[in-house]
Amino acid sequence: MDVTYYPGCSLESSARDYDESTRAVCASLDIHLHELPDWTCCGATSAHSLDEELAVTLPALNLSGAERLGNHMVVPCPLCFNRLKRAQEEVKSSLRIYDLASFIGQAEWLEKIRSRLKFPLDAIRAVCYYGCMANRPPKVTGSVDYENPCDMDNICEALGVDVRPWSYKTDCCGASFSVSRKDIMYNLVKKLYDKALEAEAECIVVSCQMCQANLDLYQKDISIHFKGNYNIPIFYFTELIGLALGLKGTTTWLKRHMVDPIPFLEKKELLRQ
Amino acid sequence: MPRVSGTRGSQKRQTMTEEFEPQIIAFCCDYCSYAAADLAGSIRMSYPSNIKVILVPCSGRVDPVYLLRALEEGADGVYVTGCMEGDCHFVTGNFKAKKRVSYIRKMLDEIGIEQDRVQMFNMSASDAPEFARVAKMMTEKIRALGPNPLRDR
Amino acid sequence: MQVNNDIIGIESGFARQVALDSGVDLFACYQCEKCTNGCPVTFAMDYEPHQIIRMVQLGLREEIARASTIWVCASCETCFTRCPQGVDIPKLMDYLKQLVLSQGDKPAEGAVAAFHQVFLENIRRFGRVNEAFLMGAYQLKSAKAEKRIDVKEMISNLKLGIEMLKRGRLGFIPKKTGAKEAVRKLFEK
Amino acid sequence: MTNTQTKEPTGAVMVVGGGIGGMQASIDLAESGYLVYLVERKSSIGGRMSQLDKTFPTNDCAMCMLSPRLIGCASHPNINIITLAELIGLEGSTGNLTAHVKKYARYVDEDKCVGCGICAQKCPVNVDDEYNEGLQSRKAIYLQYPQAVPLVYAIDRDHCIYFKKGKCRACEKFCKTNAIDFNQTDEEISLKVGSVILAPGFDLFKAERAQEYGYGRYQNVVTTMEFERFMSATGPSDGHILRPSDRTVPEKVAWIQCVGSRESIRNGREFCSSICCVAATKEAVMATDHHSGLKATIFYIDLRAQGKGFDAYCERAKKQSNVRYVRSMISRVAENPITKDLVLSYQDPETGKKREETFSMVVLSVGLAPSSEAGPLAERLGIDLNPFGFVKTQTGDPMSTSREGVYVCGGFEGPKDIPETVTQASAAAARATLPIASVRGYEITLPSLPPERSLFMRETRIGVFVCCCGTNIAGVVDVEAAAKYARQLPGVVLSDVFLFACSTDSKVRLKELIEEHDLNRVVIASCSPKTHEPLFRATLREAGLNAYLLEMANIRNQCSWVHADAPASATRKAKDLIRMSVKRVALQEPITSKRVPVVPAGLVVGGGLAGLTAALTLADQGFETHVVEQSDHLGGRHIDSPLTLEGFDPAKHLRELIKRVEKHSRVTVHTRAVVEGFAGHVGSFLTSIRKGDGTQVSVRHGTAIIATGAEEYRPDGYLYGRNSHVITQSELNSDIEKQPEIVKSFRSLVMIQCVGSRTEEHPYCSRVCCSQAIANSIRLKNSNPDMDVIVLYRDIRSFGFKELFYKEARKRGVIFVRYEQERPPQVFENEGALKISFLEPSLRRKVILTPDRIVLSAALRPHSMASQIAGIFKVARDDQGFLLEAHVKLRPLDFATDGMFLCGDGHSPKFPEETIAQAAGAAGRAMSILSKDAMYVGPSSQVDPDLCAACMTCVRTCPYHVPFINEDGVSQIDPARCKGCGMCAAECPAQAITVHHYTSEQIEAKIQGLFEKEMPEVKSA
Ligand SMILES: Cc1cc2nc3c(=O)[nH]c(=O)nc-3n(C[C@H](O)[C@H](O)[C@H](O)COP(=O)(O)OP(=O)(O)OC[C@H]3O[C@@H](n4cnc5c(N)ncnc54)[C@H](O)[C@@H]3O)c2cc1C
Ligand SMILES: Cc1cc2nc3c(=O)[nH]c(=O)nc-3n(C[C@H](O)[C@H](O)[C@H](O)COP(=O)(O)OP(=O)(O)OC[C@H]3O[C@@H](n4cnc5c(N)ncnc54)[C@H](O)[C@@H]3O)c2cc1C
Ligand code: SF4
Ligand code: SF4
Ligand code: SF4
Ligand code: SF4
Ligand code: SF4
Ligand code: SF4
Ligand code: SF4
Ligand code: SF4
Repeated sequence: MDVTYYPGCSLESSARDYDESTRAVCASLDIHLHELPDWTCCGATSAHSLDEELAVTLPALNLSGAERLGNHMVVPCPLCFNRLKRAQEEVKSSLRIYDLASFIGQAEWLEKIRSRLKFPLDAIRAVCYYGCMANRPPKVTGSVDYENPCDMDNICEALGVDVRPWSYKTDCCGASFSVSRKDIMYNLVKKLYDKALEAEAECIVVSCQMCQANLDLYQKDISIHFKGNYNIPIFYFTELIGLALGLKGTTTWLKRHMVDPIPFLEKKELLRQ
Repeated sequence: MPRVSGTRGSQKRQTMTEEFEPQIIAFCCDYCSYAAADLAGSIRMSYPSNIKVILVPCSGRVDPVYLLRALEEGADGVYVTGCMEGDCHFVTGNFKAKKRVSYIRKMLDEIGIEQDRVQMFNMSASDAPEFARVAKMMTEKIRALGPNPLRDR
Repeated sequence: MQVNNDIIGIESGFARQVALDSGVDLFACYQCEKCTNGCPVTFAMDYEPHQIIRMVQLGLREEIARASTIWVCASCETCFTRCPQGVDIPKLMDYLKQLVLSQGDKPAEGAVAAFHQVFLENIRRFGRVNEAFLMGAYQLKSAKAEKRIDVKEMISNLKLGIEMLKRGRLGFIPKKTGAKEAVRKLFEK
Repeated sequence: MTNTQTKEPTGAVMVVGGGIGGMQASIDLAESGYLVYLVERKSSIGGRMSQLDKTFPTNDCAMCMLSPRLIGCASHPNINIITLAELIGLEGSTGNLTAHVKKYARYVDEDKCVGCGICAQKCPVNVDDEYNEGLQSRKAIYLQYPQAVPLVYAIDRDHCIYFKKGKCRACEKFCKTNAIDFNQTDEEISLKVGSVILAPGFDLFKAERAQEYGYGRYQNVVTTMEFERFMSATGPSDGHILRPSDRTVPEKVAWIQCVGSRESIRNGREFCSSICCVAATKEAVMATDHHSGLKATIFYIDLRAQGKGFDAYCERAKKQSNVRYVRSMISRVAENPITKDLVLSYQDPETGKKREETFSMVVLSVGLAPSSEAGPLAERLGIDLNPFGFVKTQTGDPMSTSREGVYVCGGFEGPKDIPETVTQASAAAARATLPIASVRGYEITLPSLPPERSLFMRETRIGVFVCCCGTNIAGVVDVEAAAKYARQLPGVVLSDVFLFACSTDSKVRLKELIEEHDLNRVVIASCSPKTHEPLFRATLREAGLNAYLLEMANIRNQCSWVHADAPASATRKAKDLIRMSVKRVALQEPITSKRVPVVPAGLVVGGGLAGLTAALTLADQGFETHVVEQSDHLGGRHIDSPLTLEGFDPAKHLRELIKRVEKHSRVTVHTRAVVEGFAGHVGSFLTSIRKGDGTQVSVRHGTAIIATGAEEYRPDGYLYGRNSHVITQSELNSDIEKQPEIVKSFRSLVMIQCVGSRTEEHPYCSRVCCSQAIANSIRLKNSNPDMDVIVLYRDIRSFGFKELFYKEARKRGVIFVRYEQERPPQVFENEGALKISFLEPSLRRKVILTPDRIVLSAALRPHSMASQIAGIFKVARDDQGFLLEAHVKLRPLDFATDGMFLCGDGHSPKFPEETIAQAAGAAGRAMSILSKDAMYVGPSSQVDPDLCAACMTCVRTCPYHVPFINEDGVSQIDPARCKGCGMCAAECPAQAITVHHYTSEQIEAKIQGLFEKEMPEVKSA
């Protein structure tokens, strides 16, 4: 299947692991990603905060590009996804836009994942964390189960992961404050850690590079700040697919994490490469 | 164990050491408690067979004389059941009944008969469990008290 | 309660103006507090989301301009998703931020405002955001906004930057997009 | 169409839906002489109310109140209950309709099934039991609930494995009456009716749709309806409230209100469901009652307790049951996945700070929606619905649908509680029979009965019949032995055993045996007299015996079913019970119902909206009607009121009513008239009226309706009467009317709600003033959009569809600010200026305004003349002076005195559509008496004048004030008014009172019977 791929700015730098794993996973599932040529930034929170016009025109620029290509568009970054969907409403574009997790969460790919499963991840107890932007507000995202999205849960279950129910799938991690008001972000992320542990999860699976950044990059600082001792690996769901399907490069992606997941995976005897 | 029921004469011979099966009369009002008793049946609850129900239009119909008559005839216990307080179909019948029962209880006490042989309960038409509970409780209580002393007069 | 804190008179024209300009149906609000009860960042707010609405309804424009809430709102869309009356609070918050800046008022949260400004500037220059550049520019701008340099913060950011660099998660050279010019045009309008 | 119009109409009515609404309408119709087809989609009637545990605001048991209605419908000769059926089409015109009904196969023969339940015990299939909201399972062959009417099982075709796989038929094998009939097919029948009443009730909002609350995901999040089942003794946990996750008693339970109501984000849910605030209160109170340690919290937006007595009910919940009300809408429910506890965040009302609290269980107050079957039904019938799927009606005629000849009542017309439903049901019955009044009595059949045989000088010949009820009795009790034993008892000449005593063939046999053996007393030892006595009484009567010569020994419900584990003692007890009954029946006497002729005329006191509506309803149905109005004009206080929120013009409507009343040949109006004297009993009252000109008239009538209305309270405080700029809503009305320019020039105006309502001394809600404020504020905004209009309220009670107008007012910029009772707004003058200060609760800051007007929403108080009327008619009033109905829930239109009815604001404050419905309903109730030539009164009590000591005990005891001391100086009881409760007899020190059919001799015979000496000895089984 051919789809247009809009990576978004972070996937070029802080979220390279997400980008690389996405490309590898899609390739292995016969999803052909065509990166949108000359894509530009979606404007993110800052545009709509300060300039409502830019908040539409920036993503709209990309929409018109994608429309020319004709294929459905897949967006790994939920923030970009959200901005693109909003712009779509304004400019009335008919493009089908998916966020990556709900794209891969479709029955077709789940089936493929199950059939190509090499190393089931039964030993992992995890919670899936979706963050705000892939689902909210449902009017914009078109999400049906917006309070309890299940795409990642379904994917992880297909991989064999012991997915824990928890109520905090779409709680905010304070993405937009990771720079300017760290204190806020720290509070929000700490709560997520605590609730994940309460649900007896050992790691958190995410589909958003902002979430990953907040939960992973700052985990040490947050531990220090709250005098805690968190050591919770934060995986992209694509990385877990890589792990379970035995895709090349998985370890490389995982090595980019700040909270080193390698010892955790070793303990679970899940590092096969 | 051969046992004869229905004749006062033979029951007289019963001693306390034998297992004593009390005879208990329950006066149930037409609107709530009789329906609760019926419902206990519909949902197949179980309670001791010692309870014999006499239907009255309203718990307020129960003349104190009936309570005494029951004891005199040989009942080991007797109780009245009515609608929940405030729910009486005839407005005040259950209050009247309550007053009379407590009057009889006092009287019994004065002549040296255990007042717990006569009691009053309230229950709604859907409260089958309460009917069964009361039936069990009364049976146990009266069994513990032993036969009605009036029977041996 | 302080006497000088009393609200003397109300100005309903303000609310009507805000509703009209922002397109937010703020009169629909019946003050049920559902927004506030679900908002993840109330702990950092000086006014809660439902209070902001009420303040707009009562026309307390100066106090709103000084409120940090409008900057601290994380745009998480929780309130809008669940509000029984469909009041788009994050949109209202955005509108109020823009109102503050357009009036030339000093934003209550200088750092937040600075970040957004630097971010947009970054897009204007490169078409895409480069996180390394962004961080640097932000440090400068926020220091200016807050009129002080948070040395500790700078060091910790630097440390993190280096760690990320080591793991290949930070690139110094922004990738080029061919649409840079088109983006720049959007900014000029 | 002309030929159908000239054709004589049909005196039958079809009622669709067998909930409390449908049942009430059916009974009223049948009692008024019309044939009723009661069509119910499910396998039995009863509706939602059958699922409830207790009901607000009296906490009466729902089943206690429902059972008499169920049995009333089942045993009424003029009510034809058609279950598992749907109305699929309707042809013709009003008066001459043909209704096409699809009757789904039950696969159980209704005439043969005796409800023994053996089939269900044997059926291998478990199905979610919808009666228990899926919290329990039932079988594929099932009875909807234990007290179901008809008490006949049904096979659920969708789940029965015989229908799915062609094998099983276990039920058929075990059914002793051969009632199972797999050959039944769905059929279509056509019925001729004059009109149709729709009462298909409501469904509930699907709680899963409010995803944020996690219903369906979290085990301990349940709906209010599920909670009702938990509390019910027949529910899934036998009346214990247990957490679904671990079946422990929850310590802390939270209710979340308005789930799926009052919101614009989920489609079609903008209205308020009206009943859930008080329903949740009831559940919270009952829950704390069940488990004393349980802590209940209700999270809400506005507490909507606008019904009669509801505010006091909520106050009691707070004070006596410690129910905590928190005005803060919960955003989401989070679950601890390990403990399954639930975490809620809310604004602590004490501190104004957000806090988290953990609860063991959360109950969602889900909103009401029209029955899912109702939409398609309306479409098939071509009836207009409102945007939410409820039937569209007009304020002036709230029982009529858009199609002539089709009427509506209950939950399908809009969210309603039980009294509102019952009221509207009676009203719909009155309305639906208007077009067919000329053929009243044509369709009903009166059975022809043989003359009763005299008992004079005849020996007592008792027949005892012991029923096996299949194996229900015979499986436990040795029925043969019991029958044999019975034969030896004194007076018994025959005893026999029936497999099913109530089956059609048994009834025939019973009649034969009575005649053959010349029996004159009968004991049936079977099930409960509550369900089967009417049937056996009818059988006796058909056999030429008086119906009161029957006694039932309840050896099933109160013996075999409850002593199944002890068959020997069950048999012993069965014999005891039979012996007791035999002893009693020997003393039973034939009782002839007393015939009381009915005067076919009605009296209506009060000539307002209620009185005029009631009078016209009666007169249009052909009854002479007298209206007594104390003032010099008809129309009441609504005669110059402005348009209502819904756009109804009360003044115009009233003028039309007055015109019709004045022209009507059967209505006599007495204005400037007061009632001076009143005597008599139901069917025959005599009232004397003093007219304005001093003349006096006496009126004979069969029923009376009191409709004395209410008045606006003259406020005391808020500078009312001292500053001319402080006015009431009624005064604002007239200012808007008379000086629009001045009103338009106001810059700001503040309204204060609940003035004189909901206080310590007047703890009731005046119901209409919130809407009045909303209507007036919209009018003000219309005239001048720049005017600041502020409404200071305690709870906005725009229940039902009025919620939409609340929103409209907000959207027009009206600002609504809440105040607490403890901190009312302060109105004062400062340098000549009128000022008001109040606390804005969201910001917790004081606001001081200088408005042009302050408008007080003053309470409604009972009419000042009402007390005089209540005194003369000896009808009760509540402690606020409003007229008091016989039963708040089930007899909202009747006074405790038979033949007396009430309606309008005099009963409690009301909207015009409610007043109209209640007035028509009261008239409908009156008609069920007036339409008869005579009433027959059953057994009553009687005083023996020779024994009576005139001690007045009975006079004081009787709750209905029946006994009186007559000219002979002794007590006398009017059999037409006595209800036969026997309370007087129990108190009478002279033992002068006989309660017929419950005489002391009869009751004592039963006692003695249990201990009888002369009775034969019985060997143990
Ligand atoms: C949780 C809860 C608690 C409540 N507590 C109280 C309380 O304490 N006090 C109180 O006053 N009220 C209470 N109510 C409200 C009360 O239940 C309603 O007022 C009442 O049941 C309405 O009666 P109804 O006859 O209009 O409708 P229903 O009771 O719904 O009956 C409708 C009947 O019509 C049948 N039907 C539906 N569609 C068709 C069709 N197409 N053809 C044929 N038949 C059809 C249905 O099967 C049903 O039998 C409560 C409601 C809820 C949800
Ligand atoms: C102050 C107030 C404000 C209201 N405002 C609104 C509103 O804004 N919108 C709305 O929809 N509804 C409103 N209502 C409700 C509306 O008035 C009622 O729905 C309707 O008018 C009630 O009609 P009624 O016949 O019961 O009472 P009324 O219209 O009051 O008629 C009662 C009649 O009985 C007569 N009467 C009283 N005592 C005796 C006696 N002893 N003998 C003979 N005759 C007697 C009276 O003179 C009067 O004519 C209001 C009601 C009140 C009291
Ligand atoms: S949730 Fe909506 S209606 Fe409720 S207070 Fe917030 S904005 Fe107002
Ligand atoms: S969008 Fe802003 S105000 Fe709304 S919940 Fe999120 S952070 Fe709070
Ligand atoms: S009679 Fe037959 S069909 Fe009816 S309940 Fe008994 S076994 Fe079932
Ligand atoms: S045939 Fe159907 S209803 Fe009868 S027992 Fe079998 S499954 Fe149950
Ligand atoms: S306000 Fe209305 S919808 Fe909400 S809970 Fe109360 S009665 Fe129900
Ligand atoms: S009369 Fe007999 S067969 Fe009929 S229900 Fe009663 S006990 Fe059963
Ligand atoms: S203003 Fe009137 S209707 Fe509203 S709550 Fe108060 S008394 Fe009730
Ligand atoms: S039997 Fe009851 S209703 Fe009749 S007179 Fe006596 S107390 Fe009154």
